[in-house]
Amino acid sequence: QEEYTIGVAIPSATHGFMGGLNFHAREAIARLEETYPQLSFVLATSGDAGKMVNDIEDMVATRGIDALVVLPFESEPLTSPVQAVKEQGIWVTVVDRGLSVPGIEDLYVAGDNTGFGRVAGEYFAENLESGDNVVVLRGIPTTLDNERVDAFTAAIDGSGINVLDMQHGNWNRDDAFNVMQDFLSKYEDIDAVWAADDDMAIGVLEAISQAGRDGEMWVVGGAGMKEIVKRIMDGDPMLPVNVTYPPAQIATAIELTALGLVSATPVSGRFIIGSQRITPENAEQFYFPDSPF
Amino acid sequence: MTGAPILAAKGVSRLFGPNQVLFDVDFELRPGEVHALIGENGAGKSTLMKILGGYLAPSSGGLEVDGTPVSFASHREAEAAGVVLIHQEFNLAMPLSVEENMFLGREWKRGPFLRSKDMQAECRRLLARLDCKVDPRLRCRDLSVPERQMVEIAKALGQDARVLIMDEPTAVLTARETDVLLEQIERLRAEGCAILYTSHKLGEVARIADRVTVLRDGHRVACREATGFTEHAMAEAMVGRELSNLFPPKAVPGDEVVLEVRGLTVPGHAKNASFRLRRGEVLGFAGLVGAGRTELMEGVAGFRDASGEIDVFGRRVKTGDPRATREAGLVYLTEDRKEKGLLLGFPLSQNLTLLALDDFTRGGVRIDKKAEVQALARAVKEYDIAARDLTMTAGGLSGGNQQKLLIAKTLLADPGIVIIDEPTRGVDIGAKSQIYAFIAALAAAGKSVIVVSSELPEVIGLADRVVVMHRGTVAGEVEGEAISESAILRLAMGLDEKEPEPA
Amino acid sequence: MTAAQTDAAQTDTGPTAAAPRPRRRINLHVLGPILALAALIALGAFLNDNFLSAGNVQNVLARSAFIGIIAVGMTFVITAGGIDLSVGSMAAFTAGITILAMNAMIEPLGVSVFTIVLGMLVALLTGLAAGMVNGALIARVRIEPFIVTLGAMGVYRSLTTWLADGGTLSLNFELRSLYRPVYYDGPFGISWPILVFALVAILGELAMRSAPFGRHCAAIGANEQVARYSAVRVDRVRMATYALLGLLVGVATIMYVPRLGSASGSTGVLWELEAIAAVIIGGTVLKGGFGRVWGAVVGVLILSLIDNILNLASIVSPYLNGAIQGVIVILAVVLQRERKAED
Amino acid sequence: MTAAQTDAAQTDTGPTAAAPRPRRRINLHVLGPILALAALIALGAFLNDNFLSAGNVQNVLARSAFIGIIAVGMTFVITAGGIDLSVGSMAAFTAGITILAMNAMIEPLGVSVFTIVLGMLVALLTGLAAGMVNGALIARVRIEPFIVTLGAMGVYRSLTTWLADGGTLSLNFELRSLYRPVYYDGPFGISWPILVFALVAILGELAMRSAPFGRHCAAIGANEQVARYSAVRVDRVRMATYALLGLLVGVATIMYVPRLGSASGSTGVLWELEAIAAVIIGGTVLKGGFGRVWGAVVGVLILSLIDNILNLASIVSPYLNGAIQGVIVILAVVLQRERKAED
Ligand SMILES: Nc1ncnc2c1ncn2[C@@H]1O[C@H](COP(=O)(O)OP(=O)(O)OP(=O)(O)O)[C@@H](O)[C@H]1O
Ligand SMILES: Nc1ncnc2c1ncn2[C@@H]1O[C@H](COP(=O)(O)OP(=O)(O)OP(=O)(O)O)[C@@H](O)[C@H]1O
Ligand SMILES: [Mg+2]
Ligand SMILES: [Mg+2]
Repeated sequence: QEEYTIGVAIPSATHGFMGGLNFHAREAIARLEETYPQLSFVLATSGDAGKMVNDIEDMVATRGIDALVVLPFESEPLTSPVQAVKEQGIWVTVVDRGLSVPGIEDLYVAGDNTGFGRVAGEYFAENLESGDNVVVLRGIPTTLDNERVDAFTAAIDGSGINVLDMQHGNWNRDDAFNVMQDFLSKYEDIDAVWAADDDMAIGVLEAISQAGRDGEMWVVGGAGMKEIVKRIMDGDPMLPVNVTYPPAQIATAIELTALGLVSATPVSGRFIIGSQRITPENAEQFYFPDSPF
Repeated sequence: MTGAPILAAKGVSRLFGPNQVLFDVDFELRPGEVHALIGENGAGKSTLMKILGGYLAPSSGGLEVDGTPVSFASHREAEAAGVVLIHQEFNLAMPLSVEENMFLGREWKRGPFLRSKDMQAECRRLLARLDCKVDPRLRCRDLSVPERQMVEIAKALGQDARVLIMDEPTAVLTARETDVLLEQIERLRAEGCAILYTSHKLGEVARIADRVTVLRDGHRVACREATGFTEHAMAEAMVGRELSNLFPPKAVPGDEVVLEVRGLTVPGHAKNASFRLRRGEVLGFAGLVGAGRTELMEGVAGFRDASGEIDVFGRRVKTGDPRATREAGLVYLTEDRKEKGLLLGFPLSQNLTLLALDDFTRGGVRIDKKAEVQALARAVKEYDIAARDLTMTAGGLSGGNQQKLLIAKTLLADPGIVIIDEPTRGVDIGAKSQIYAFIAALAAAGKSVIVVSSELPEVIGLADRVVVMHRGTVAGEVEGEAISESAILRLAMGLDEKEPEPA
Repeated sequence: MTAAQTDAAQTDTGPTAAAPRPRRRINLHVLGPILALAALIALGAFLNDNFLSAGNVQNVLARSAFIGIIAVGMTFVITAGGIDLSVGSMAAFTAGITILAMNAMIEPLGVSVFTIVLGMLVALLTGLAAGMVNGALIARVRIEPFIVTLGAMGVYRSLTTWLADGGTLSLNFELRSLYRPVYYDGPFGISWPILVFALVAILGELAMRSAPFGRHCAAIGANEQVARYSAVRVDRVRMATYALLGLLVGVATIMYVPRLGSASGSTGVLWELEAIAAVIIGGTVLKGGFGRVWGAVVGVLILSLIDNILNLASIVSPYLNGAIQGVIVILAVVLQRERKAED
Repeated sequence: MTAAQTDAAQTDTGPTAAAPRPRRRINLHVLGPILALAALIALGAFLNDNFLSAGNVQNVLARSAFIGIIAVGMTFVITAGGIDLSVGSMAAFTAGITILAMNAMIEPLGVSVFTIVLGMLVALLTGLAAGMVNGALIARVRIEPFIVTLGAMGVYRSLTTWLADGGTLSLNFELRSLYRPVYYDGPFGISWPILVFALVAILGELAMRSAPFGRHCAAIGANEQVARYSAVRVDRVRMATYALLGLLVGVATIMYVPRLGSASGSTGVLWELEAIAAVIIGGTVLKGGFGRVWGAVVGVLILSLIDNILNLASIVSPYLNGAIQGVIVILAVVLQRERKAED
């Protein structure tokens, strides 16, 4: 039986979503190593694009990987290095953030950033009146944050909803808490908040409750953190819905890649996992109490 | 010996903040003369020298070089005019090597690169002239205080100066090195170099100077030919009053042994040293530079790793623990004022109380600042520290006054045993006799004092008993009437070796 | 010149005669940070009416408390010639351990004030222990503080991530409701973090100015040799600065945990830089030898206010916030720049 | 006690025997970083057969080049008693400007080597200018270097984000293909970054050891007053250290851009810490006065190797990588810890 090594390169767990992603990656690896003794894995987590390229180089040079599963830290800088990997005949699976040159990867598994912003925006457009005020907490300035915000803005376009302010909460609870505190000082009238990420939503909720303005506005986060999903299940009026952006996509990608190596199943292609709206009705199916996210 | 002055000051005054330290001073220096500048601590000698050397600007008045008025914008211009100053306080970058320091800012280059070999050779040559065998590659930090002074002098000698200004170059030197230096000065004089020189060792001044200028409180009070100017007359001119006997009568020590050191070895510096100190005794420690007296005493006081036995007031003290040693009642006054003695950037009061801070602490947490200020006021009076402004920093004091502050600081801890390393380094003759009086008074009050000094007269004049060290070992001891310069020197040079030195 | 000379002539009576007349000029060094703070407050009030509202002031002060408390400790470390890069990750680690400990104590002790008090104790002890490890490596093993604390920063940060399994450690929900008032409430309508911060700052200022500890720190930072020769227990004092800082990180954590009830690998990121920046903005000398606790407090407030003002006044692209922050930080220090060396 | 005395007896001949004996012991200070590096190499070779393969060695060396080149410049800054926290964001900014400039030059000049050479010039000039701004603020306006460069760090980082409009600045794809060999290829099968790094390191070592510049830096770091009195042009030299560092950031950027072909707000994050850590691991004194360029090179290699080894032996949870790194960094410095002050 032939032995294979699969390299997995993902960003390190710097915020909730990436924590979840790390968790699912390690779960999947453990599961697959159990099932397929001929498979071994190299998992590298990196804090920036340069480090990720280093990690990939190391995997190729010293571990002789047969397949690479990569969630590019950023698309642009990873494009050439991944292309170089591909040119050495190594299977490439790209997750979540596409490379800037199409057609390099054998398999593409991704969430849908545009959808993520659009689904949220549609909910705002449906549930707010013209003239209502919203504030937005953005993530770390990145291309994908831009995509989400652009899609959100496009979705509420024409609805007459007023975006009072947008600031970066950096997908971080503490930063979001501070920014929301200041929004609350600054604006008398806020009807809804788009927090774009559940870590930030936690900070936002806390700031709202501190200001005693719980009844005035609702909050939409994103990515389906378990605590938030639980509160949606429980019908919390401040958290009417959420939008999925499943960290488990990495598990799907790793599994498909493994399958492609050990069996003859053709697995190449594109798998886009659309963003869905989580509502109190369907929340049950998005609730994973064991995940760290 | 006549001829136009090569460098002159005309009506120079200088203020520091509101304090005027020089008043309308005229001064001139002729080629081929050694001109001595003497005065009490804080009289303004260093200040005048810094003005002549371009390091300070006069507040009013001006300088002339070869009869033409100049104003040095910086010492760089002064150096370009051939005026070189050796500072009273060391002007060496301690982490740098001797060679790097000597050529700092005027390195020899070949293309873009340094000629290290040549510079080292030159360095050795300059040091050899001073009979100093320091390896140019050593870092200045690793040199002893006298060695550093030699490096400073060598650095200045290497600059081909027309005017060489030396601010107390011999304060940290022993007699032998002083001789070497004075020879060099004579050589330079013969070459036509003008030399301005200060020292509190008036014997030296009488020996070498052609002319003497006396400063008192910033005023020039005398300027005359040196011939016929006796040491005694100089001292009187400086102090402005009659000087009594320099050394006070010696006290009679008791019998109780308060400090007993047995077989103390300070690795690399002193080996197997044993001595004892009695209550009320002044014990002298003599030896040539590098004999290891300082290191031995630092070992006794706990500042260096040492092995051996130290009993302070009958109690065994752990070696290498300065705090425990101090609590047992022994304090050490360092010879290295700038690096180990004072925090130059700190106010006088904080320097004064640092060692005895516990005594100024109420309830274990609050420093009684009023008491500190009072203590400072007392110390300034008692030790005659010339500080015009009690809130100034220690760095603003003149060298001799820093030394007095250091003594005040050490004695404030009210120790039973004091080890004083070079007690009168840079101190004027009036203050010297004061310090000697303190030492005698301490002994009379039942305290015990060890005086480590490179000035033999000092050791002889103060001590009841003198331990002489030679190359890290105790070479012998002389006591009472037997104490004499020649006896000490014989031991110090290893001529009376008790045991043959191992190869 | 004549005026000066007359003046000098008066002091002519003798070098020692003059009484201890304190020569105090208006000192920009001292006023610098306060002026900067005042300017920022004026700017904030000008830009937004709510800036001086009780709510906003409380918010800013309370959120300054964490870094403020840490900055007070950092002042001693820096004054004694050290540095500590690990405080941010140490805070994350301490918060993680505290949360785990509290959650574990629910089983035997129930959701009670007692659990919370024990949890606080855990926070203090963890912080203290972490600080002492840093201190021991620096003062006893004599490793460069920059390296020790850089290493510790990596260690604590990744231990926290590992404890949280890459995610977030959350305090039990009921316990959190009980604990919450420690961040949000307090006596006389002033929240606890503000009070604790004020207390720590006052004690710190006293310790720096009027206690032997502060004096010893400054002496060590100015010249370690001199301090040693003045019978200061250099190693012990140095060790104590790091231990104190660790303890204060524990105190900060006690206030931090009830705020959001969680800790993760990204808790406290860059707190070390903010704390060090605050200390230096406040006039403490980075190379040691001089420290000013109140300056650090002002520094922290300046940094918090910059953020607050940028949020309250949406003047520019949020992308440029960092640039504006940077410029203001530099400006805040311009006033107290080093005097010309010739002085 | 007896043992100690025996020991002492043996050194009997020691302390005094030889006269001008240069007191040089086998110096762990000097060997420390090299020993640590050797240990890491041995560990790597033991863990993985491919570790010493040409490919891996090339990879590690080439990627060390960016921080390595910067660390050489940082050595001078730190030796002269300064610090620069802005290098990482300065690299991001320089890369951004370079990419924008190159893209803009395609229109008039086409996808040609000329465009690339001009782009390189832009990188060098941008780096130099940024370094000179830092230097001017520090040496002429006399603001604390920590604050200046912390401020600059914020400014450059957010300017880069702003230039990239929150996203990524990308080099034109064709231009990138042309430029790519500058990172990946080179003469004799050695890639350019390695050669440039080696050249910079050698020149740096020469400048530190054998040119007046290095001595002047050390003198300024040791005692600014002394340096000033010794006719060293303190301000000019200090300024030059920052300008040199800026220029070297430019050089590093020239190698960096062809590697990733893009720049964003997160480019070069934490490079400053890595560069400073490398410098200090290499034995340079953080407070200034003593610098060792080759030490910084060894330090950079140590840091790169730690990453490399962690990748090639997946021993532990990746969450703990940071902890292992931290511990190794501390260990690498233990050998060259400060001597007991008594020494
Ligand atoms: N930088 C300064 N700031 C304030 N006062 C100063 C400064 N430098 C010197 N002084 C004061 O000027 C006076 C003269 O000092 P100077 O150093 O010239 O004395 P000196 O004659 O060299 O004394 P010594 O023999 O002790 O070296 C002293 O009172 C001293 O306190
Ligand atoms: N024979 C020797 N050869 C080389 N170096 C020596 C020798 N003896 C001592 N030294 C070194 O010379 C330095 C001189 O020490 P130091 O001058 O402080 O001793 P000392 O007896 O206290 O002299 P002084 O108090 O006059 O300066 C020490 O660092 C010591 O290690
Ligand atoms: Mg003087
Ligand atoms: Mg001595």
